Amino acid sequence: MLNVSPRTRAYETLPGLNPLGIPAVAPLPSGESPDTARIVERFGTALLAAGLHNGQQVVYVAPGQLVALAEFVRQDPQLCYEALIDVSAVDRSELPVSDQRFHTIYQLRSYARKQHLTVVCPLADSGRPSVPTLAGVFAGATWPEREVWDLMGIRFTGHPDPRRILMPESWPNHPLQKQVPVGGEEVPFTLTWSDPEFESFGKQVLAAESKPPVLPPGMSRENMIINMGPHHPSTHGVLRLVVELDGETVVNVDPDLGYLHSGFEKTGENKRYKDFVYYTDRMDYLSAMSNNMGYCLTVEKLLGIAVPARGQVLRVLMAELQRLASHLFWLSTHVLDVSGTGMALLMYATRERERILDLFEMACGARLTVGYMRVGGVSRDLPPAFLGHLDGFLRAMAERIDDYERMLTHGPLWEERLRGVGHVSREQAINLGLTGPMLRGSGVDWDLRRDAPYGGYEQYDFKVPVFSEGDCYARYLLRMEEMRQSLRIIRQAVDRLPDGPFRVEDRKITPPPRAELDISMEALIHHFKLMTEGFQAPPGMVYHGIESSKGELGFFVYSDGSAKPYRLHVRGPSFNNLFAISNMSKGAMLSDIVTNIGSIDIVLGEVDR
Amino acid sequence: MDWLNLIVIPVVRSLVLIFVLLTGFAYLTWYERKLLARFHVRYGPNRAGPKGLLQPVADAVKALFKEEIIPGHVDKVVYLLAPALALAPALLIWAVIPLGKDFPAVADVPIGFLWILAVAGIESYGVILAGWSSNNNYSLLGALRSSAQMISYELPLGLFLISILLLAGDFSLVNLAEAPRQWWEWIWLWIMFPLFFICVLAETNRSPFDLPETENELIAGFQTEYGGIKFALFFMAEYINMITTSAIMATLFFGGYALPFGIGSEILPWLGPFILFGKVVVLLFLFIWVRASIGRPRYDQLMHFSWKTLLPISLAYMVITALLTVFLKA
Amino acid sequence: MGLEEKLPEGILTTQLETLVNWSRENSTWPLLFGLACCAIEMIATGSARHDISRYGSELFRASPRQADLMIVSGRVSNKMAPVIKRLHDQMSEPKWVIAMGICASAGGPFNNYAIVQGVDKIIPVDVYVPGCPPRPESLLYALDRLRAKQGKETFRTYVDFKAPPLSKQPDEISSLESLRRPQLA
Amino acid sequence: MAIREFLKGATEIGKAMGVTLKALAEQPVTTEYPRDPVPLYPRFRGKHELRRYENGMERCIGCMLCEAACPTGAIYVEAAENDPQHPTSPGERYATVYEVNLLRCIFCGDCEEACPTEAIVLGHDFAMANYNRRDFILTKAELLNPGEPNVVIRPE
Repeated sequence: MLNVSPRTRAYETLPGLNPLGIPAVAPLPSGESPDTARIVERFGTALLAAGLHNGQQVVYVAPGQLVALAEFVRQDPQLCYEALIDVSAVDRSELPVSDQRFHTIYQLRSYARKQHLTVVCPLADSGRPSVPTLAGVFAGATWPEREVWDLMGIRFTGHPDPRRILMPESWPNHPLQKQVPVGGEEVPFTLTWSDPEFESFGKQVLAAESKPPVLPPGMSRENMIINMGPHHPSTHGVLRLVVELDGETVVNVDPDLGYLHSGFEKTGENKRYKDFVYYTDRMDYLSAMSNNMGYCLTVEKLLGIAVPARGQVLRVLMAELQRLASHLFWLSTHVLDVSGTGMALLMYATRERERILDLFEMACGARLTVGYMRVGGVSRDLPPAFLGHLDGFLRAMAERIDDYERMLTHGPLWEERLRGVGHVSREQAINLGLTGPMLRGSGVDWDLRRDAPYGGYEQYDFKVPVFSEGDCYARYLLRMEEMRQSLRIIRQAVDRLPDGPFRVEDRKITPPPRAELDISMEALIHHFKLMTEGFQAPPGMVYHGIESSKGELGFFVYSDGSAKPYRLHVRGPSFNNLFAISNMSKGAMLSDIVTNIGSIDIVLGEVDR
Repeated sequence: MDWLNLIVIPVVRSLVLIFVLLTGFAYLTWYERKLLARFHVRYGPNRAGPKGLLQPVADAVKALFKEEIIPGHVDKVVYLLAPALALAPALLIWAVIPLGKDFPAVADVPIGFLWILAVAGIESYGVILAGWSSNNNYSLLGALRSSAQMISYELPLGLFLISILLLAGDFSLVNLAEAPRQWWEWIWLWIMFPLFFICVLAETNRSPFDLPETENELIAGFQTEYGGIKFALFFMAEYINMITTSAIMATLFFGGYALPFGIGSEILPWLGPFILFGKVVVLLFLFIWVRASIGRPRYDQLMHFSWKTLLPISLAYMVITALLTVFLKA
Repeated sequence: MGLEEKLPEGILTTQLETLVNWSRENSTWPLLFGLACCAIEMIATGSARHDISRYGSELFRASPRQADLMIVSGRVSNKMAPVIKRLHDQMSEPKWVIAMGICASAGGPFNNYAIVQGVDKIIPVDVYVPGCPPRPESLLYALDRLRAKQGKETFRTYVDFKAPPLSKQPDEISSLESLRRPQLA
Repeated sequence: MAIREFLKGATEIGKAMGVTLKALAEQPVTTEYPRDPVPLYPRFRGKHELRRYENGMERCIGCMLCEAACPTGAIYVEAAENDPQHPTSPGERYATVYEVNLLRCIFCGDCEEACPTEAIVLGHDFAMANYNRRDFILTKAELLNPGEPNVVIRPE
């Protein structure tokens, strides 16, 4: 097979990078933004570097100062970074640097001041890389740090729960380390069928492996222990919850993830930038458009390109349709969980969702995994009949939402099941790093579409619903209102849809139109280059979050200048939101766990990635 | 010819009744699937036979020819006994339900009413034993829920029945169905019908009170470890219970086999069973309609509703009925 | 198996076979079991628009003891593989498996360390469905193919099955079938 | 008070039952799939097809761009020089082997986007289920002769 994109890294041709490796940040001690200046003022030369990088505030800090820094930025009234959004790590062993193999990277958020801060912590080289845990400062760090330990092999000293989280306990390595191979097998074609290696495909039947279950820490066999999942109708996929029950009252819940771990991040490191768009579809498979958009915006930020107006509006239009579809699916599964299989609303909501999927099929040629957006715009313009169909749908939809509300909102059984269940207070929500409806349902007025606008969202007029009750009923009302607001945004997008190109005209990033191929040699060369090598991104790192239907969907790309991301990390909203399940469910009834899972609105593809 | 009246005729009647009931069960599943499908704006089964009419046959034959698994960790005797124990009471109740003027019940015992209450009480044993013998946490939880639920709802149900008894003044269902009633009696009865229906839903484990077998929480509740024909028996018990309770409700509230205002019952007495059948079908529609429209309560809320709302109401209802009976009827 | 082991051979058996196969075709209850993207399309197949209930298959059973058909809908991770194997073991015969989507069939785009490259490495698969994810109609078509297969099965010889001529002739399903169905003496 | 709430609950339940009753009167939205044709939109991406020119020449020139563009490595192409007397394709080269592994393909459409001669297209056939893993490798013969004659799809 043709070796598509050889692993030549751009640093081989780019001399004189900052010795710290990538990215280069401003030297001490000035700092560049008020926030980094404030941090430099406090920590001085104890910091390694601080400044702006790709428009983001970045602070480099040694492991010894990490906890102090975290506490400082959290408590300092001028900074007030109250939430830890994400933790990730980079293995730099394939970069031309000799020291500090691992960096851990923290994304912090200030809701009050609408600021974002990236903290990078280079670890000392040793056989067992370790860094102090931030779980004591931000409770939301617990799971992301477990994930880093599991996939990258970095120990967090003092971590309250240092188990693996995604891979099986017995897994031999930490898969995201660079020396670990991607794995998988050769794709068979007819000439390889006779190969004895391929002969065995599809004929290996293993014996069932049955191991005695391991009791999670903090549970006792005095009470009844039940295993919900990984095969359970209402865990929305393959989540496993070990539940300790006293009668029907929940004493303890321990989620066990990883049953759908598909190695997205490792795969992303071995695919060209354009190829990974299709993988993002399959991550949160209920909102493929939002995922596409988040990923493309991140790469565009790295490349420093701006999408033409029509492309932007098309993206917003599709993303909001997707939010609607995702919320409709949430509604139907939530109703299914709470009310049982016979409930007709389940079918009504999926019926309307089918119409959205039809619209997607019209525009993109696929129903679910659309792959519509591209770095630099969208893949195709709208087909002629699209807007007419959309209009019909929008008209019908507004009435349908009223119908749903008529069946549920004031229904005594529905209210009883949801009111006061799964309560999350404002402080908890921030501290646990929850995002999206989980955050807004607890009274934090934060929506990335409004507060950190991307993709042209600042031009739309919409309301961000906020409820302060923090229970499942508040989140239900919130999502219903979000559906209405999405309808509003879609109408505005249709009204303002400008003419013009739908993707950037830069031939280095988007392929030339087909008509040019026959007449222009240059276009043909660009086409060939793009299809074989893809495009190179400048070295550096970038984090970008968007408001997907489930919360903040963040992509972190660490580029070494080649055509593939050196490290790609995804901050799945469901992953962080699901962390709240044990807090929400303790002391509640067994049925409430089901309600809570539905109310968090998880998608396992995104939780496990 | 005593033995003929005592043994042969009841046996024949029972056999006919059981046959009718089993067919009724089979077509109730078809009815439910089709009707639910229409509530869901889809078609429902239509591959097996015209309009899917042979669907129940396919289900039955398939279940019959499934491999019978008895899991290693169960209590075998009880595990096998439980489905039978669940099904038997559902059939037994029919012994006392009057079908028509010329088609009296298998046994028109003077204490038909008590028979129903007594036999319905056995029902929960099948469920409890199934849950316990399965040796599975989900089954156990399902069984516990089921027993608590049945006991809680039997109380208001019993009190409502007593009120009806007070109005009718007779234990025999035949007399009950035929007893002439005044207009205010009917209205008073029908006021109570929705509450009675709620109790019946809980008693038959039907949605929205299907907590013992909630798929979304307990996999399949007490039936989790049952497959093949054993599972079919539980299925059968549930659906025959639906038919049974519908027939009882039709008898108690809607005049059983008689047409309203006494039309036609003298002219066409053989219509009785068909009229009853029609009423049962309408009531079954109600079951399915409720299933399509209303969500489930939580388990503790179900209990609260029974003890804190239904029980006081049924007590008050009984007292008022007693007073009404004394002052208006006497 | 159930009753059929005890039946004598003859015309009656053939008739009975036809009846039993017909009933199995029309009453295949799937296991309520979703993995990834394909699970969403599987749910869509059950929804009003596509309506799997027309085949009598809308009774998705959550308990493997009551299910006849396992639709492996999505990628199977290494952590999930033993669970799927176990669920398949818990289903009672006769049981069928549809590998829905390319991840379940062959690993699909996830050619990496985490995903089992085809669920047929763990359990025998009757019908593979390409598509990522397959349209609901694609799954319905697979169900049709499965029905064709069910209709050809016999009590005695599950082994000699040849697919009916639909779009192309499959190879003789030999080794896979013999692994699953014990040959009767 | 309690009674009022009770009645309010009852009316809400009544409303919910009204919605379902309204639906009972509606016509089902189901598409009877095998009997009725499935509504497909022109851009739908299904089974692959290789196209020819009107004179019967193959469009594929064996450039392997599709193989390079495929995100999952599901396409395999081997090219050879055309015989000048009996050319298979109008170009210098043609594909001797052209195979698609359907069980690795994610139907993303990158191959048709990459193809400079619009030789490979994703058709509308979605009924691809089969019994054996080996049947999912589409060879060149199958790709060139799909069930229905080559349709011109999507020269966008």
